[in-house]
Amino acid sequence: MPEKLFSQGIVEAQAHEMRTDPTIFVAGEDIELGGVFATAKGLREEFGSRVFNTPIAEAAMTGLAIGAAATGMRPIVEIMFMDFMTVAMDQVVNQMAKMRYMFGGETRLPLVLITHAGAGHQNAAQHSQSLEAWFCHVPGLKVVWPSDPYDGKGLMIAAIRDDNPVIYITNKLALGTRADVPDDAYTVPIGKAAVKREGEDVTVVAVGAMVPEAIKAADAVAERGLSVEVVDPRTLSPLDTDTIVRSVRKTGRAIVAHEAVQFCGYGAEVAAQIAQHAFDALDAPVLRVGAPFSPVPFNPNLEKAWLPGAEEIIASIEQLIPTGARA
Amino acid sequence: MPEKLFSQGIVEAQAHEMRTDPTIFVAGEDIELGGVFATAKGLREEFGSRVFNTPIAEAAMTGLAIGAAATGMRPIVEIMFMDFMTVAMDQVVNQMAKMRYMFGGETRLPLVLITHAGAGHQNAAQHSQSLEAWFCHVPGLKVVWPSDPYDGKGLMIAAIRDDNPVIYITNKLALGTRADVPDDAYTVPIGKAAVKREGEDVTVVAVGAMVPEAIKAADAVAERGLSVEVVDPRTLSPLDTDTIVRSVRKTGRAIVAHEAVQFCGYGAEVAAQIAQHAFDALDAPVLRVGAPFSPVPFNPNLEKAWLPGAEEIIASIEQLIPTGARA
Amino acid sequence: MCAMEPTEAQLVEMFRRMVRIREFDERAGLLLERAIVPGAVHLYVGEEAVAVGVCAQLNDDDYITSTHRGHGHLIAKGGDLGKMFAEIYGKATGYCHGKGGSMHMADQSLGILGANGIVGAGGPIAAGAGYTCKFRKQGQVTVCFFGDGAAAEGSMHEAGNLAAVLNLPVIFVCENNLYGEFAHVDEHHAISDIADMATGWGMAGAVVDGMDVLAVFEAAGEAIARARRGEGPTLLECKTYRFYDHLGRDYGLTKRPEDEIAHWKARDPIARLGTALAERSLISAADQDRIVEETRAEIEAAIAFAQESPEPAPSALLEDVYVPEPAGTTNG
Amino acid sequence: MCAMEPTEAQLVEMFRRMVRIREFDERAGLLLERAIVPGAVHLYVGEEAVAVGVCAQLNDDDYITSTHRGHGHLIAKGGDLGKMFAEIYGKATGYCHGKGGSMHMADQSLGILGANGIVGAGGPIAAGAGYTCKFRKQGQVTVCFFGDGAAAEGSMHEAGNLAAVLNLPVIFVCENNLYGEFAHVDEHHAISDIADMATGWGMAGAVVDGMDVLAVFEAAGEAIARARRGEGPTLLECKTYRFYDHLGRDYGLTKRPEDEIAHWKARDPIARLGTALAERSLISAADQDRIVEETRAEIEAAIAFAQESPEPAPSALLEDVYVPEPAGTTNG
Ligand SMILES: Cc1ncc(C[n+]2csc(CCOP(=O)(O)OP(=O)(O)O)c2C)c(N)n1
Ligand SMILES: Cc1ncc(C[n+]2csc(CCOP(=O)(O)OP(=O)(O)O)c2C)c(N)n1
Ligand SMILES: [Mg+2]
Ligand SMILES: [Mg+2]
Repeated sequence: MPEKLFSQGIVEAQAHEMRTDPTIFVAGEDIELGGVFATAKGLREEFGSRVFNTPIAEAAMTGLAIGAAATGMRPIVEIMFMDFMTVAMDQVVNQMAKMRYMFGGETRLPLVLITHAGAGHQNAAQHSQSLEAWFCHVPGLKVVWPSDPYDGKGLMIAAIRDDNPVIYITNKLALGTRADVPDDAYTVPIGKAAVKREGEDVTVVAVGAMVPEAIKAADAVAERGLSVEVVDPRTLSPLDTDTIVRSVRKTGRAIVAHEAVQFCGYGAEVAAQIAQHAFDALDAPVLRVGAPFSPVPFNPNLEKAWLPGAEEIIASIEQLIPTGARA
Repeated sequence: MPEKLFSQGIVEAQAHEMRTDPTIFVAGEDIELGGVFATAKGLREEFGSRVFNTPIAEAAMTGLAIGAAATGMRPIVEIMFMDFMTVAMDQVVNQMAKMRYMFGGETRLPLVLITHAGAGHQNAAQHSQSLEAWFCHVPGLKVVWPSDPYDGKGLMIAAIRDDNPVIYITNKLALGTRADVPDDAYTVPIGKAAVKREGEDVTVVAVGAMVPEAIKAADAVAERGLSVEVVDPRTLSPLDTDTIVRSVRKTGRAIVAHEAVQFCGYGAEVAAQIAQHAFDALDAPVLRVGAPFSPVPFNPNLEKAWLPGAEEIIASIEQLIPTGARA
Repeated sequence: MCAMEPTEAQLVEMFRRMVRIREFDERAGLLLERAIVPGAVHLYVGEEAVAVGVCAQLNDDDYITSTHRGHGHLIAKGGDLGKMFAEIYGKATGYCHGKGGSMHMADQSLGILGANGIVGAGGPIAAGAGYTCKFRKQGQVTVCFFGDGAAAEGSMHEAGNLAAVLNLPVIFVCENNLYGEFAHVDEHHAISDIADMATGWGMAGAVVDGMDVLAVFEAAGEAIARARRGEGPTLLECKTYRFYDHLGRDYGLTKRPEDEIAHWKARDPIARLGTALAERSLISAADQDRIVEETRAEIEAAIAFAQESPEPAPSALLEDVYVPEPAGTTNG
Repeated sequence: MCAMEPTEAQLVEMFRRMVRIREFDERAGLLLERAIVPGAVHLYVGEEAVAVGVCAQLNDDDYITSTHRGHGHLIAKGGDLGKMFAEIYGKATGYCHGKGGSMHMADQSLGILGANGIVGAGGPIAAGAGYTCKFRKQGQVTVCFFGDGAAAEGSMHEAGNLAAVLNLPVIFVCENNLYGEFAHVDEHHAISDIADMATGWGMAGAVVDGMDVLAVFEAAGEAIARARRGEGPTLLECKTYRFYDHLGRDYGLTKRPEDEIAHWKARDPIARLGTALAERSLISAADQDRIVEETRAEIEAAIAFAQESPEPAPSALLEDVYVPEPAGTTNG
């Protein structure tokens, strides 16, 4: 399997679907150049006017997707930074998510809104947020967040083929990572979590960029003889609770990790579900790893301190299973 | 103490503060008529041009509050239905919440954004939402939601006096309820939960309109000899975790109830915190009562089925302590 | 339908549809007042010429987006009265199977993409439907109805600008009824003609007498024809007036000046067309009365249908959130 | 400062400030290119006449809102170069104590309400500051700088409309530099003059040569004087050009036409004012060179200050989220 950039897999997914379905179009700010995160690189060259720039108007861009989808197209629209979703919230939440239900099931909106989240590039408070929890709180939306290039391509194809509006989130820094990605089309099913690493002692449920961090943490504590299971929900909504609960029932301990601010973050939902559905199997409280309660600072050291990662996950593992406490 | 409408207490709070602080103004759609929920009734008559209508432009209205607050005013702006906050999300989340931090602590934004939430009036999917969880996920905002007229007045005065942006949420249906409210000015402190009813067997943490429902539930199960403690956070952010955890440590059982959709709702955070911080004291899993995963339907029967309330809280209590299971 | 001069048949049909809207909303207002139907109902009475004049130029496969004050748009585009009343009653046979109510009716088969409870939100969606029209190259167009108050929302500006840049076949029809909720349009805008926003959006703009269905028909016809030819969007402002209050017949929150109401009622669009039709000997006064009677019968039948219709099944609560239905309940 | 004709002192000061912006951003661009400073830096080089011409008409107690391309606005309004570079370096001595960076500088003491990373978001905030100005009745005004691309955002429309309705002393200054990110203004708008949006907002609109600081000074002076007199807002479009790429000096994503760049560089606002000043014998070429040299020294001193300044303390991470500081950490 050829090694590819995460972003390249996303491009391939769109190109593959566009070749067979003429109703797909791709729109966004500077998308003709491939988008500033390169997730549409080369599409303009191959697909011409089906890939087009829009004015800087996130509400209208989202409405463009909605209205086009409601009338038979399958739009893919990019909202560059996830922070800019704020400009489009009415369209996403009151229109896109509700039209089908509100109109009695007569409307369908097969569209993908792709957006890029996360800190770590010193772009400060308004270009670094991870706001996935908001969208998961809204019935009618599906929310996916692939953590590696393979899932990135497969989930994009699944999202395009899905007849519902799908919010497709990437982590900006992850887009520059590489891994083996097949050339042909394949799907990663929406609604299925993946066990990214098997283990026995503690389950780490990790979202997006925290998946590789959790794996790093697992490697690190493996030296202590601890075996960590890493579960990646991949689809945040609807959540595959079964896979998570099954894992925690096996390990008896759980940590939920995401980059977003911890308070009222997605991890709260996962933790609450684990604490409820695996209550009798838990040997320790469910811990959460997430960002502290502040906007993202610009200064690189502060930003690094803000960003959760392997270190914080390891600390949580230590808290659950102190060194020496284990036979 | 005279009995007053919930909305009247909110009016009095504003009037009281406006009499001594000329920098306070009140703006909103049709606010000169008192606002469609009457929370500004009579203010125009007393305060003239300090109470003024705006065009229908929630982003600009929110920016009006931000820019005015940053330059020395203490604005109160109404975003009529909480669903319309979606139109103003960038201003609320990227501007209002972050300016102080992002600018190194040199800005202060003493403003109140008042908005009205909740279903039950057959206004369907776009006029019925409770979106408090979103705002609690955003550092830099304070979020309050009083559940009775006394707290309503006291929290409004506290919100106006607070030097931070405060999102003040009411439940639309509650605004028409009455209770004793003092004529003079008093504050209910931001950041302090209230035990609205003491009990020994199970703690119900209830938000907004679910507080009276929890009390109803408590009354109902009292006949079975069960004693329910009802805790009202009042301030959703920052959350008074101590009061909640203390209660649950006493009762050993907890239910978290709110009207919002359960998945990724505010209750997830509360449940996760209880499950973590009262882990050893819990006799049963923490249960949540919230709306099911759908938009709010129009049909009154469906809407009633959608709405959580005393019935669901009672069912959860029964689940935690089945009839007959108790000595 | 796209000639500038309406045919006789069109004239008669326009008269009939205006009457249908009038009678429908008179009854809907009463039903709300008597608390027979739940929720909120915004009446289109007085504004009939706008929806009817515009929609008379549309085909079934053209699209419209509608507003909270949307009954008139639906009826003008051919909506089914029974399904409408059933929806207002919240019944299973309603347009949205009881889940939308008065403010959220849609009929995909007629290109009615849906009424909207969020002021200004239809603009972006109309741009999207306009994109589909452009893509298909079959001369379809999209009409976006919106209010004078809505013109202050950023979403309308974004949509107008986007439609102009992408040269989409979208007609933005502003129903300037002098009020946004209870505030006069002068409290919403510093301009006297919303049509002037066209200058900033980069499209043609025009003001038309929204109480004169023939004027609306003509102006809409031109704009729609241009759009069909690929010559881009238009902003058409129709000056009109709602005879009743913002919500229902009399919400009681405030009163508009009596002379203002009288001034506009004197220009009642139905009476006006009726007079013209009688003068041209197209429909006599007696025939007009007959149309009103027939319409009333239609309305009563529709209401009866609504009343007799079943409530939605309890299982409907969790249906149609997604497609296809997920196996179990999603996310609890 | 609000006469139409600039005084000699004003002319010299405008020249100096334009040079200061130029030299500042030339160095900032290099620092970014060499990865000496983190984050994103948007250069104002080429557009100096806009900020300087406008701000020369402002007092310290007037307000401005700024954009992601904000260094020029800060310097024009009197910003401190040391605090600016320190902020770009992320140091504790910077304007935001290292928490904002290039895109988020503010100076409340100079009425600089803050640069903004969200395109179009400054509009509503400027309206709010304008409300304060109106409330105080002391002739203060607020200037909102925004880009041609930003003019497509709904927030700008809402703000313009609101400012007109409330008759606020706000001057909306559109810096039309022909591009929004990498796309030409024609891909953002169907109109050739953003100033035409004033028609829809309901305020005066004017186009001015943004490469001519004297023209900007004059047009801004008129608009500001009107605002100070309580005659409401204005939209002023300044036609200008950025000599470098959207982000940094050369982002490498796309190239603008060479002849376009040459055309605009030939109208370099600093050279242009320099020539005029030399012709009027106000500042000789030699003295101009001296000003540039002095400015460079200032810049180097500011950079040295930034470099030598300390990093923020780790404790800063959780400070200044709220006021006053909460006792412990809020919400974990
Ligand atoms: C975003 C948003 N803000 C406010 C409202 C409340 N609201 C409902 S109708 C209305 C007035 C709309 O005025 P206009 O657009 O002129 O339409 P009209 O009612 O006159 O037909 C308002 C403010 C809303 N539904 N949505
Ligand atoms: C709401 C929002 N959408 C998109 C962006 C990404 N972005 C940053 S600058 C820019 C271009 C802005 O163009 P313009 O307003 O003309 O300002 P200029 O950069 O030319 O000074 C864009 C699209 C953003 N920061 N905010
Ligand atoms: Mg109106
Ligand atoms: Mg530009």
